[in-house]
Amino acid sequence: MRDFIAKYGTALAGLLVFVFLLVFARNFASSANLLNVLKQTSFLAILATGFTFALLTSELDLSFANLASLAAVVTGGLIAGGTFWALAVVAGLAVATLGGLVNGFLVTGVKVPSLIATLGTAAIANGLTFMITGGVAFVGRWDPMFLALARGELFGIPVLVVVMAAVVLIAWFVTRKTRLGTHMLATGEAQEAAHRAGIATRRMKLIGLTLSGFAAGIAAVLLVANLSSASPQMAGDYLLNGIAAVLLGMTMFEPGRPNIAGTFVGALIISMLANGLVLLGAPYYLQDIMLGVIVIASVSVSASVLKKAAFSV
Amino acid sequence: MRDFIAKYGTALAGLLVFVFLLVFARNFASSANLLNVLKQTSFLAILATGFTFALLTSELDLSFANLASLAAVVTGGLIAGGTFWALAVVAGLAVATLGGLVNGFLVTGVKVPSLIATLGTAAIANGLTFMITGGVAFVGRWDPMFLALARGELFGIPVLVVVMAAVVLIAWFVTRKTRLGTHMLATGEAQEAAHRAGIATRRMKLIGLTLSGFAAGIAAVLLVANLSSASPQMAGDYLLNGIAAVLLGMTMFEPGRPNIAGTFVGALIISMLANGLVLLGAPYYLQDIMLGVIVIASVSVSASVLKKAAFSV
Amino acid sequence: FELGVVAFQMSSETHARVANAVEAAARKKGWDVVVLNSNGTLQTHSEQIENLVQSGVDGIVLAMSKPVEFDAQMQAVKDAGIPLITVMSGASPHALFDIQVNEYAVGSESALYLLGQLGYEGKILTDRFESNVGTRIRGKVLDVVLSENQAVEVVGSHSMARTKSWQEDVRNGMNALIMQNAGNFDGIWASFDGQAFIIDDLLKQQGMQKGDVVLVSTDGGPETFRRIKSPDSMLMATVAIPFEAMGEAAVDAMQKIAVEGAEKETITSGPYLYMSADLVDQSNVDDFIKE
Amino acid sequence: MSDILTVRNARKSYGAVKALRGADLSVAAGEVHALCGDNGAGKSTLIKLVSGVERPDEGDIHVRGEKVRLANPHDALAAGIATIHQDLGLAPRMMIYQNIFMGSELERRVLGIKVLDRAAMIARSQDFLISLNSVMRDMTAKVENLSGGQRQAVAICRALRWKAEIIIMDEPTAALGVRETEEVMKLIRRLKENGVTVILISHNMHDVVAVADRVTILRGGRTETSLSTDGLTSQALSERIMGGA
Amino acid sequence: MSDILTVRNARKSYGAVKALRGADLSVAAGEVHALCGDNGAGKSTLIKLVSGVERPDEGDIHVRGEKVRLANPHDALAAGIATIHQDLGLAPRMMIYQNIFMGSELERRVLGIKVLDRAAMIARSQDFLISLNSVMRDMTAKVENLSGGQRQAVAICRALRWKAEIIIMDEPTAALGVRETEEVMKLIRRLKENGVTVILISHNMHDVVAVADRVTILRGGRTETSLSTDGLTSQALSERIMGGA
Ligand SMILES: Nc1ncnc2c1ncn2[C@@H]1O[C@H](COP(=O)(O)OP(=O)(O)OP(=O)(O)O)[C@@H](O)[C@H]1O
Ligand SMILES: Nc1ncnc2c1ncn2[C@@H]1O[C@H](COP(=O)(O)OP(=O)(O)OP(=O)(O)O)[C@@H](O)[C@H]1O
Ligand SMILES: [Mg+2]
Ligand SMILES: [Mg+2]
Repeated sequence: MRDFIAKYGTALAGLLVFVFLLVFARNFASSANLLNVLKQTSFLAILATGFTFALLTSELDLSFANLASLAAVVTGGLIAGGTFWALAVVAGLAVATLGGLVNGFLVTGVKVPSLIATLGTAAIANGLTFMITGGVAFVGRWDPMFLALARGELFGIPVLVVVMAAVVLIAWFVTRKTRLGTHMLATGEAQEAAHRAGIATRRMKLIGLTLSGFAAGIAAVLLVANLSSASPQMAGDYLLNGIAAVLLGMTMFEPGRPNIAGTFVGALIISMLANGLVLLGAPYYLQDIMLGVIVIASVSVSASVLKKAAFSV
Repeated sequence: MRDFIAKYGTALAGLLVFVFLLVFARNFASSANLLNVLKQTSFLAILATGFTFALLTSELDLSFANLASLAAVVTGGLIAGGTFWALAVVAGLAVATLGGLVNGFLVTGVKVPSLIATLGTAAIANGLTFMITGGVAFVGRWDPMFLALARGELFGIPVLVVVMAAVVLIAWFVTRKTRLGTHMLATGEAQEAAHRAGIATRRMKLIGLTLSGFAAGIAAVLLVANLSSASPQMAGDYLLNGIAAVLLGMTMFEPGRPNIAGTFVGALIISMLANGLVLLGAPYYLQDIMLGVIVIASVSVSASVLKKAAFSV
Repeated sequence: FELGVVAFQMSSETHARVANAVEAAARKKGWDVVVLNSNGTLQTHSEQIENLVQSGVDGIVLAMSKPVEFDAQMQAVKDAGIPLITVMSGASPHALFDIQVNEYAVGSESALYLLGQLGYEGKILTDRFESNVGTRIRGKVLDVVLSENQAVEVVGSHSMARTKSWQEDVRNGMNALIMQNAGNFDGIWASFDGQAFIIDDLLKQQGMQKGDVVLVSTDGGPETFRRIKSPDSMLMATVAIPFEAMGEAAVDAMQKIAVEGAEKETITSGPYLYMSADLVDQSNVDDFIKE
Repeated sequence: MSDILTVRNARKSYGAVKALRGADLSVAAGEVHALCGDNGAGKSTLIKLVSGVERPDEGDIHVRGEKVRLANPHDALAAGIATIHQDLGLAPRMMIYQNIFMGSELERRVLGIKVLDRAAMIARSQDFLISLNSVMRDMTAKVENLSGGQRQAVAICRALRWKAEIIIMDEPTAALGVRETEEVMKLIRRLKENGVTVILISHNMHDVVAVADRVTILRGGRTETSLSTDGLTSQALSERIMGGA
Repeated sequence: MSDILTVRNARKSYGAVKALRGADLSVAAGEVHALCGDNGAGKSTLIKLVSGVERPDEGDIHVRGEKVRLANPHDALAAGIATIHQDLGLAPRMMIYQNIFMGSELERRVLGIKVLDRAAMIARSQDFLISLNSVMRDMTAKVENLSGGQRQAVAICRALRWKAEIIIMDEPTAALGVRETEEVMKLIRRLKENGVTVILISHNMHDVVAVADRVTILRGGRTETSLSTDGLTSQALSERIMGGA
């Protein structure tokens, strides 16, 4: 029983909020709105999935939001400059992935602690977005094919939702079902032990941080397509929300350990709250307050039965 | 030698930057400007000192910047509403300290991981600042006695510098020379071992997080007095800079461990850069890029000689 | 009647002023109002518009929104049959109209006032903010004006690098410039009043008197007017943008069109409802100070 | 001799695992009492109850005849019980003297303010280690850089430092060399001479027979028996532990 | 017999501490070779060089007559050397079977994609543990919840898993009970029968004399001597280690 609450307490709290919104928030239950929530979750879920990979190897990535902003202005700038959209997308993905790779190199090669290395690359990426844009957004009415990346549908399901599902499922599969995932986990759980067991722990960390950058690139491209514009800091606010989603997730399913299923539910809870509170007509400042209260409260449920605070981030 | 670089590498890098600015930045070397840099350091140094206390007990505080903003609008709002300034100052300090205490209670009592608990209180504090202000700053011509808290001088030394020196020195003394500091350190280094040695580890964490809130209160009052205005999020950007200062500090003097001397030098490096780049006439985005580069570069110097990455945050 | 209001970034005082005015005016009419803050994040803004559409409000007002970026969302608003009015956002085919002052005109007013005070000759410092459309336009117009008046030289320039703790950023940056160029500048151009207040305080601490340097900026508001009038402030003039009046106008128009069923054309025929932004200096400041 | 410590019918489960299913322990004042049993028999768990690290699900603990509630390690230390745990006892990145004096740092007054007395702690740490015949000289070395046996010595010094009436050692010599093990055996005898009660957990039957007055044998979370070591050979004790039931 | 592993004149310093000052080791193929010495003599350090955890400052390592460079543990495992370290060998919050198969997980193919074979790993972990006479049944229990001896058993299984030609055990029985220690001794003999070379570090002279063919004694980072255990008593060996120089 304790075990059950420890594992599913946060998810249950999320379910309670969901039911509450179903009953009390006008229109929340409409299928259009629920689909909306899913679409809105996609950016956060993808970014947080990347962060989960980094954290799984016990490295923090504080740069993913700014790398996403950078990738966004690169993609947007190229498209605005007339580059064929597919090339621009590849460039955006490449920039973010390269950023992740640089993080990985700094951490595993130069041995800069990830907190510092990624704080540093975050600052650099932020400066670069302003250098590229001069603070002005790239906007335009772009190739419909490109915009369809975020606004289109595939077999009646929004592309955003399809991409999110693919990212989350593949990530889940890799972390839970493959040797790579196990090696990343072992690296994060006990680096020295993993190293002595012959696991290439540095490579695992490099992969974790690079995947975080790659995910930032995917989210960036979707953001640009969704808004048909790119501006500096456009993904900046996702930093804290992304971390919150992963931490919420760490209280579920595998308490104390970053895990993809938890991250996804965490992202879902955060978007659902943002949506539900608007439908409830709460003033904006109450939304922040409620978000804080609900996050703390739902984690309390599972935390209170975990004997030791099993979080060592 | 290795040991020397590991301990002083970052400080040396900071010194290099200092010399560079002395030579190339017009007016950087003027005593008025150097005093200015010190004054500008004060807010960051005080906030980061608080964060150092929390981190010393191995808990993160992501709420200190928003708690500072909240304390600022409480102080500013009360003064603008006609309350005697000293009372308003006490109220501001109390609000921030209470916020820290709530963090401490959530972490040690409810056992919510500090990253989540403080992210939650940060959101709540942010909502409250908007609730109090409606987004509009409190501005006005306030009691000169109050403004003197930030703008006055004591024996020819700016009050800001005096307050900062007092906070930093007391914090240094407590962490290095007292039993309390040793118990906080032991709690952070090896919680279970400290607990078994009879140390009240929970109380240490509570104290660490509360001190972080208290420091946020001091910084908030000084900020309000310095700007004679109070607005929501006015301390928001100090979050990442404060963390950066502490992390920079962790590469100095006691590598891998949060320490007050390092935090102070870290804060000094960050403010010196911001000031120097303006004097050099560098475009604003270079400030971020340079900060990132210098943070990474200086940490690399000491990290490269530390065999294992001794950072476990 | 239920009104949804989204301000792009409440921590920018001007956004908050518009949103607060809309809210106050709507409440006076007895409407329900939901006010949202997008925190300056594009995606959040788009989601909030979508969420408002889902919640089935009867009308939407957007403050400092972006018609090109949020084209899809604004279209969704229109498709849902919800009347949409934007404030200081730019024209959208999906909105009834945009309530606007002409930022280019605003920029030229303050720039020309500054140069006029200096006699088109001298040295100035500038404090800019590139991340906001309005302030950026003002800066560009200043540059155009300066390019035609080469006798005025910019000896130091600071750009806000922060969006949250910008106050300390401005104070530190401008303090450094003021000291670096002590006695070597005649005017300061600030991109918005919040910057000007901080600069004003810095100059005051240097022991300056009104008229020693010419400080101009843009936005307007009680504190600005008080300073313009005050003998110990360096602030000489601002261009007062009627944020409160714009908010009220949005509600009035919503009332006429959505409640009373009037045609949009009875309010304005084009995509804009222009309001006037007045240059305020000591000569007319008393007209703006309300008791 | 009167009992200084008794545990009656202690039960403790971790989830589905029943670590203790009714364990008893009676330790007389001034004796050296050994606790033996297979791996997983529950020895460390029983010790955790007595040292305040864990609370029993059921069962009473009496110290000097009085029933006590040991809510945390601090309570146990205050009741005069110091413990050397099998694991997790040290802070690896802290210095030797800091580890030895952890939780009971020495202070001196400077201008009326209490300040850590580093010099005194270093000097006294050195004394403690010399009494164990250790060759460590740099008291400011970090514990993570010590060899397995050196760490064990530091942990023993911490327990000595408390000047407790009851000292519990959970496999103190497991990592120790021949020479160092002999020193610990001597130390235990010395402690006994000074009237300290010692509870020793060990898998080394030679040591147990050599130093202990009585032995309590645990099996599967229950107390199997408690017997005197008078005339007991290590061989016989081994068989007692392995055979039984 | 030819030497399967030789170390010549190995030196290793940690800052000012000279852990090894010229240590030699020659291990013949198929023998059980014990490594003895005081705490801090350098035994674990020597083992770290051979297992690729640390690089020597000076000195050569030869495996099967060929000079090798063991840059990391993976190299050592690839060269057929598996090691049970004195510490840090396990991931406490991972499960028993995950620890045993760490770094060499079993996979199966599903639709052509390699997927972890959890069932097989659990079954084979169980087999390994049964062969050590361990009573642990739940292979998905977390290692942090195991008793000291149970952990040791898991570490031993990991090393067995590699099917290495040389298995190094750094104090494998330190935490083990009487019964479990006997099983490890049996296991070492069984390994030897199967042609595996075993290097054993132990402070228990009875065990060393009982199971080892040769003993190398380290003192102060240098090899003191290397001798056969034929006719050697544990008492004599103890004296050899303590006396000397
Ligand atoms: N925190 C825990 N969670 C779950 N099970 C535990 C925990 N601590 C101990 N156990 C289990 O309780 C039983 C007794 O463990 P204990 O550590 O007391 O044994 P022990 O007698 O000290 O053994 P050893 O001689 O190996 O040290 C073991 O089966 C162990 O797996
Ligand atoms: N990482 C390190 N940093 C500094 N000194 C070290 C380090 N590792 C080992 N030493 C020192 O090197 C010497 C040899 O240590 P080692 O662990 O090899 O001894 P050992 O023979 O295995 O002893 P034990 O029997 O206690 O396990 C010791 O004095 C130890 O303090
Ligand atoms: Mg035990
Ligand atoms: Mg060793």
